[in-house]
Amino acid sequence: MARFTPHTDDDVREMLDAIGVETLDDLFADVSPKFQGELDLPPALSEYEALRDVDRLAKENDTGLPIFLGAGAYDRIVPSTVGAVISRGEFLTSYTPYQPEISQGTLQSIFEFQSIVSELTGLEVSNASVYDGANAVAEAALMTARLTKRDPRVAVSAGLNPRYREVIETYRVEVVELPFEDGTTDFSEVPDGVSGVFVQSPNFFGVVEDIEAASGAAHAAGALCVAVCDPISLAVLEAPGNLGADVAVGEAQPLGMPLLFGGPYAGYMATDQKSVRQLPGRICGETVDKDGKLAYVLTLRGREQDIRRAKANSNICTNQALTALAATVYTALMGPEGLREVAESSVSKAHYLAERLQASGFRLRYPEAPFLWEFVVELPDVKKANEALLKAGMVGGLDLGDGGMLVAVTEKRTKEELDAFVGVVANGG
Amino acid sequence: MARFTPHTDDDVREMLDAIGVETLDDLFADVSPKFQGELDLPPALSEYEALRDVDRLAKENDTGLPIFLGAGAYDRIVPSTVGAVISRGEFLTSYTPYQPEISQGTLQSIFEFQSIVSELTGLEVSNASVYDGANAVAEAALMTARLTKRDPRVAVSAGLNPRYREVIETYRVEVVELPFEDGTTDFSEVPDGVSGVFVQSPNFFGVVEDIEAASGAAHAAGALCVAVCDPISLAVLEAPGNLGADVAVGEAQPLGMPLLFGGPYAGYMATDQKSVRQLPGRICGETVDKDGKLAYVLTLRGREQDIRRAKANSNICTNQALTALAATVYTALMGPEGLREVAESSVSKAHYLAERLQASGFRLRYPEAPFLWEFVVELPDVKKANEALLKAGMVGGLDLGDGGMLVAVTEKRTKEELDAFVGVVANGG
Amino acid sequence: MVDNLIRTKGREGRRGYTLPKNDVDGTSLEKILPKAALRKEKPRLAEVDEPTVVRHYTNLSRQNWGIDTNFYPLGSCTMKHNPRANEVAANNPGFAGLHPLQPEAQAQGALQVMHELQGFLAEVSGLPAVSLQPLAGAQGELTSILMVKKFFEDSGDHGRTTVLVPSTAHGTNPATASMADFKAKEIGLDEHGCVDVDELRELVDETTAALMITNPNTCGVYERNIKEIAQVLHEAGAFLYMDGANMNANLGRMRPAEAGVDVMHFNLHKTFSTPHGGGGPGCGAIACSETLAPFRPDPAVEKDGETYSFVRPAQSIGRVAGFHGNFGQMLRAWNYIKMHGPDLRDVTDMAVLNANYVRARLGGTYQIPYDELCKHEVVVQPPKGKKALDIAKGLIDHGYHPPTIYFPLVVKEAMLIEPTETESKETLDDFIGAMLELAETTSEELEEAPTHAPTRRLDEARAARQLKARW
Amino acid sequence: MVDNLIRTKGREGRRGYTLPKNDVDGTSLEKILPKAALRKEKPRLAEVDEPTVVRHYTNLSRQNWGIDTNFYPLGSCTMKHNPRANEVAANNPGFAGLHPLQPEAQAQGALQVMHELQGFLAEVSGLPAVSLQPLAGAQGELTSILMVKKFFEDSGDHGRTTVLVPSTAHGTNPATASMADFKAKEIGLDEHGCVDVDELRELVDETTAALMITNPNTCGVYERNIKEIAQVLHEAGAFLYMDGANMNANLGRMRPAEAGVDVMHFNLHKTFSTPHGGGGPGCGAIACSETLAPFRPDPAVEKDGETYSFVRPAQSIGRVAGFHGNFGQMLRAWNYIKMHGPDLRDVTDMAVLNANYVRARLGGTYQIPYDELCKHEVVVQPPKGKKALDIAKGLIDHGYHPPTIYFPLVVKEAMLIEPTETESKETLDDFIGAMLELAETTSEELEEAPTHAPTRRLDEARAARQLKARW
Repeated sequence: MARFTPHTDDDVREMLDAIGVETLDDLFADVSPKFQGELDLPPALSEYEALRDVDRLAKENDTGLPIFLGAGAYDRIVPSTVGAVISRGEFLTSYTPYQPEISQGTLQSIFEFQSIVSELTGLEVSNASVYDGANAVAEAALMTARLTKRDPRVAVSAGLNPRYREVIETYRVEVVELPFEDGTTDFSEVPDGVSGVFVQSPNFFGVVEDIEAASGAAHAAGALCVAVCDPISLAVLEAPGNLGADVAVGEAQPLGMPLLFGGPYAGYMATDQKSVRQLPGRICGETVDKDGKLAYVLTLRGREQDIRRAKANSNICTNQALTALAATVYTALMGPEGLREVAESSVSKAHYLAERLQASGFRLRYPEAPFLWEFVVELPDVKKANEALLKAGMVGGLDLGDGGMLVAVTEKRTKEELDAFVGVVANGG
Repeated sequence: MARFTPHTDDDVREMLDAIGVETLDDLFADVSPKFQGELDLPPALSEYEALRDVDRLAKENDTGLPIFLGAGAYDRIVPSTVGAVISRGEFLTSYTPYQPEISQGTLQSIFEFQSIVSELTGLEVSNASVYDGANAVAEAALMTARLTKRDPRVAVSAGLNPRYREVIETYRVEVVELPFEDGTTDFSEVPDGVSGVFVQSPNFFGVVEDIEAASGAAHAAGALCVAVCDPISLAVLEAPGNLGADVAVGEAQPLGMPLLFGGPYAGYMATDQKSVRQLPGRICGETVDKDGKLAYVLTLRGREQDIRRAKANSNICTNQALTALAATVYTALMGPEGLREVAESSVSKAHYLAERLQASGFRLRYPEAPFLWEFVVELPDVKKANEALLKAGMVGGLDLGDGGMLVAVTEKRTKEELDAFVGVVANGG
Repeated sequence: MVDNLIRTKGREGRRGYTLPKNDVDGTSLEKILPKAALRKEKPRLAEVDEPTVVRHYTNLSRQNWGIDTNFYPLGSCTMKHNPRANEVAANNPGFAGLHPLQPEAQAQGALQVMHELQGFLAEVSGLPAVSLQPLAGAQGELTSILMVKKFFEDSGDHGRTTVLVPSTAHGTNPATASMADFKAKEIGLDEHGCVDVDELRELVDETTAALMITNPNTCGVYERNIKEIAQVLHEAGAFLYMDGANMNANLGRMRPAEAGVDVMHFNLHKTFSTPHGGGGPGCGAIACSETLAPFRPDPAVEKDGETYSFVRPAQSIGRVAGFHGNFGQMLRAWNYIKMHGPDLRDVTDMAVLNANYVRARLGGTYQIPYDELCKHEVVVQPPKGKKALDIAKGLIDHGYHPPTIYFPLVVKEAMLIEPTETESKETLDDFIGAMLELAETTSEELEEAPTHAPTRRLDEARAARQLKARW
Repeated sequence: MVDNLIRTKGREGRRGYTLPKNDVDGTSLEKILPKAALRKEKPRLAEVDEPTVVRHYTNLSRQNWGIDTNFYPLGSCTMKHNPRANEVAANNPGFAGLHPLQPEAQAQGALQVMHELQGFLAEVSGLPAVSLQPLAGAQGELTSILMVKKFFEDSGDHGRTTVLVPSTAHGTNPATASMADFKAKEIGLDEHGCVDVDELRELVDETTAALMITNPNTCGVYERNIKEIAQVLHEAGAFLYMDGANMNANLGRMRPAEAGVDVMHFNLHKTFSTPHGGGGPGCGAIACSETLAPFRPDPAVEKDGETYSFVRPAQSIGRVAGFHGNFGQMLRAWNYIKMHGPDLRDVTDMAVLNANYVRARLGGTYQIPYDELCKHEVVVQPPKGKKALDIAKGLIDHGYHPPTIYFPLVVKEAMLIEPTETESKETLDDFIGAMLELAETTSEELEEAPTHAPTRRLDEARAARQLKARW
């Protein structure tokens, strides 16, 4: 018998009797074609044995080392409190808050998440999270088409994370490419008829882009400007909403989510009030109950697939409530000053590393471009360098395949680790 | 400023004003002698740095290996659910349930723990846990003196865990020694005037003792019989209460507590109804509230130090509520059949190992004595064997210092591990 | 009216977390960037201490019900027990600390988990190829339909413009079809609540790309003609997609491939016990035939000798996620399946037993629109004159999370009850008792419910009318 | 009247956990033991499934308040925030999986933690020697007094029969003295609520072994004559023991050694934030002078070069625990102290600030028997005609855990309020508001309280009269 079913033989007997059938097989009389065999799966393990396997396979991964990989997922500090809160059974084992009377915990936390996103982006409304950063970007592309009533066709540069671009394309949105030179995008010539212009800042190569230029160009072309921002950067950089962006999206992973080989993370999306009806996904709003008590509820449901079906903005229904909660708790712990400190410490350390590398004779690919905590360094053999780094107990940067290594430095890295990195690379690693 | 204090400078100022003093120093005007310096402690670390140190030191311990050590603490399976339940903030961060209206969670769990102990021991009442097995033994020794109105003087044999005996002696109880031969205690001659006779079963060397003989002898001498039992063994062995024991005590660690280098664990104590007023520590009882609703409360408080002060049964106040809860959850998950299976699997594996060792030419110290999951094997060089075992990735048994190794085998050990143990030892390890 | 938001609990200058001191003398932002690029006003975020954070969110959680606290028979959501062993697995630092872009050689343990899980899902579905990448059930649907789309595009068959969707379908199905640039066309039901095969034969033609079927359907009824349906589609060159939301009714009893299904999605957070987390994250892995396998998202995991690697399927639709998918949920589902092995069939058996027991006991008092064998869930209607909404809110006062209501749309005042296999007969008996009692409760009384919940009924219209979605 | 015990939720044959299959063919119990030794009736334990266990204990927890849910100003208990970082530390498998009898060479990490913690406690107390072994505060007291006892016994000074205990002392103090075979003799207070030095001079003689002092005392008042007290005792050849329950008022502001204390205990679960867990486990580490160091329990940890080892102090009183003490609590306290370093003084400063703020704001409405500077806690008395018990229960309805009541015994209707340093001014203001409101509430109304808690007031007499302490 399976592990988590309470049924004793007597239970089964009594229930079959109440139903009026003889055997469990009878409950499947209407099933055709029936599967008659036994599933060819490994024999059932006890919890203890299964978790021993988890331990064994975990050791097959290289973890616990200083990580210099970024490119969309960052090795940042996750406070212990985050895990403690999100593992509370009431958060962990509840469903989408369709019954608000017994779901105020989830609902208020979503409301707080939306508020944080609005504050960071400088835009008026936010939804209750989308799957991840890449999907937030793709949903934003579709949203620009709905809002401009144009075909989904967006202008992006090489500065947009290529994985985000791939998801845009999967979502059947046409992509036209903007020129990208010396680490930044040239927005001077936005092609006609595009529904949206994307600007990622800091961009894939870590460089801060000119959102104001992007939004100016987009608006001149009758298109919308979508800014793609690392939420940590918004603690120190001007909010995209204040720079003319119509939509801001991004990946919330840096806000308290472990790397976990790529997920679950959470996307975020924000826009201005007048565009709210074109936002996909859930929105949580404030209201009152019968006694006048303040409470929260999912609202503007008319946009959603369960009401509008084929005419919905998106098929998104399940959201990332638990990871959004992680971001909410993380942000509460950090506060505006903590977020700023995370950003500043990362900037300081990344620039220290870049300087040390330059002092050791390596060239930055974009030496003039202003970067935050990620940069491209040119190395004679990136693959070899990464192998040497691993041997020295470090996970190197992303091999761009063209002689460049995209290096990310977070607040977690110590001077000792940065110096060791330089040492390995300088010794021909 | 310390890590967990919310006070801003403004808060401090406003509060000092309300108090009517100028500075924080003024709050300590009455303190003499004042400590004027700075505490010579290492500089404050952030949470992240402190936990990195924890990781670093954890690696200095040899863990994650098959363990053949027992001698009072056992490497048993702890279901994941146990940790999840006891880490709930409401259990973790509450105090002794002095305010029953808002402490029914802790109170009912204590009531359930008492019930489990009563069921396993076959005795009528149990307290809400004492510090650990050793202290339960020592408290029982004192209890026999109060109940018999004799001086605290108890008869024990070498079969009693020597650490338990040491704690008895620390508690200023006189110990007289019973003969111990071929692995069991000879109860035929209990010295006059002792207040208690102790029988540990299975005893320190793993052998099942004759509790009935012990209680018969104790009662004949006007003393009380205290049985010391591993709670897992009580799933398969006759309850001490049914064999004449007046008090049963022991270590609850095998019921779902991690080894954690020796603690926190939890002791248990049970006795018959007529002796309840001589039990030390907390007792939780059933009652009703003002509306007639069933509820639980700490009761018979008149025995305790906060009421009786110098005349209390013991100075015990803080109990082991959280570890008792672990035992309660563990026992609920296992049920009587699960406990039996733990016991039977351990017995089966221990005997397999003992047979393989004998087949390899090693002698058991007590070849005729019936043991459960722990036994003494004679080896040419125990120290060398343990070193070889560690080298082979195993933690060997307890070196008794006289050519004997006390080997414990739990349900966690696999055939592969047992065979590997024999292999190392047989190869002159 | 005061709110209780975290922001109200702070004061300027409070900090909830201490970071390590920056131990290098790198540069500052002012030196890197022009002033215009820098933030001028600090975001109005909470400034609170750690104790306040813990207390705030602990108390928020206590406003919630979950499977851990209450019976939660929410139809079509499979609110089964979430084993804590899965959480232990997902928190293992050897996985939690793994960066998604670490070279494959550094992540062999993670790749093995994914490869094994692919195999498990292939075995359960009977379909040979799997992608774990979709991040939720709805995205699994979309991935499946995009694969169908690309199949026809790559075949040069540009006339396949329609996807058929039964009237019982989840709202995501038609929305998915639209997102993939198909026209969704609704198809009706026969007297059993199943897809009407005769209507199907009429509707299917050379413009049909696929039918999206849910089996058992959202009335909890097994689509008994599924094999015939598949034949009709296949003869017309179209595909049968199966919405696997209800796979908890099929494990070891029915394999979609054998019924003719070409592509399907799983909800790991339903069938395989990964926690719902208040609405996510999930994982919407898909399985498909050899024909559709080349169209799977990038990447899939392959094994060569003892080495695991990522590969891009030849005609891949591309990526649907930034990285490899919700790996944490894969790890949980993998662990769950390993704890069951072939006993997965018992999961389905007990889920179906529980649902039929509820059906048998509620029948007579509640109306059962399709009163024959149901599978893992059952749709019922309140006694005449009673509203599903009122019964639902009444259940809250009895300590039960309400079933799904007003869905499926084809049943008036529908209440879709899915007990799942992890609930005991006693729990069902108590729930049934409450349902029967509510059937006798006056509508006036019911309209007041809930009275014992953290809030009473909400003014939902106000939330939309006076939208306030941030502090 | 039905109970809700776990046993009522089971049915014979249910199982909540699956064990690995036994993979050896060892023997069976029947072959080893005579039938009489084997259990005849299976214990009447719950037979339940895992989902039921999770739901049962989750819901039980929700009947509890903790620091995580409510302000908990329980005097003399130091209910400060329990950082989750400590829990992460204690759950590290590199410690959790360590057997206490593994040879020292296999446990160097654990021994280093213990050695460093010994050093930290020595620094905080100013006393050179530490034992971490006592398992709770009460056992720390007993250990200290047993050390005093053995000192005199080993010195051949058998006339030391008395231990002096102030009337304000915790009940554990006189109980401890008795357990160590001393006669406890009470000593009175001066007008500040402090030990009466004149009376002390009269009482102390060659039969005096020690005075047990709590500083600040249980009225929250600093024992301003402590140095003189120590001198009086030392001149008579007796020791000064300090109950360290209130060390949260002293960190970095006062070191017991400098006041003449010879031996003291700490409550790691009070001062150093290890969780109280509903009443334990704790850790009652002790610190002492060089004179008493040889009497410490076995073992202490020493460092020789880079190697840590256990040693038995030369004249040790023996063991007070089965193994080395509650190592998990040591790990937490060590982690906590490392996160503070010399900033520990801020902990004390804010704790004392909070308590004095409450004192200042409640004064006037509540009576403050010793209305001068208090330390980390303050004792107040309700307005005339009101009972401490009623105010306490009224606080529950306001969402506050009551303070300690009817203790210290020397103050009638005492309410001992200890806010701790981890509470914000806003929380204190709200609590003070509730206290002031309750002062105005009629006694009739108060007697009904609590009405918003999981239960109303209990019939405590019935529990004792009709003792039922098991299912």
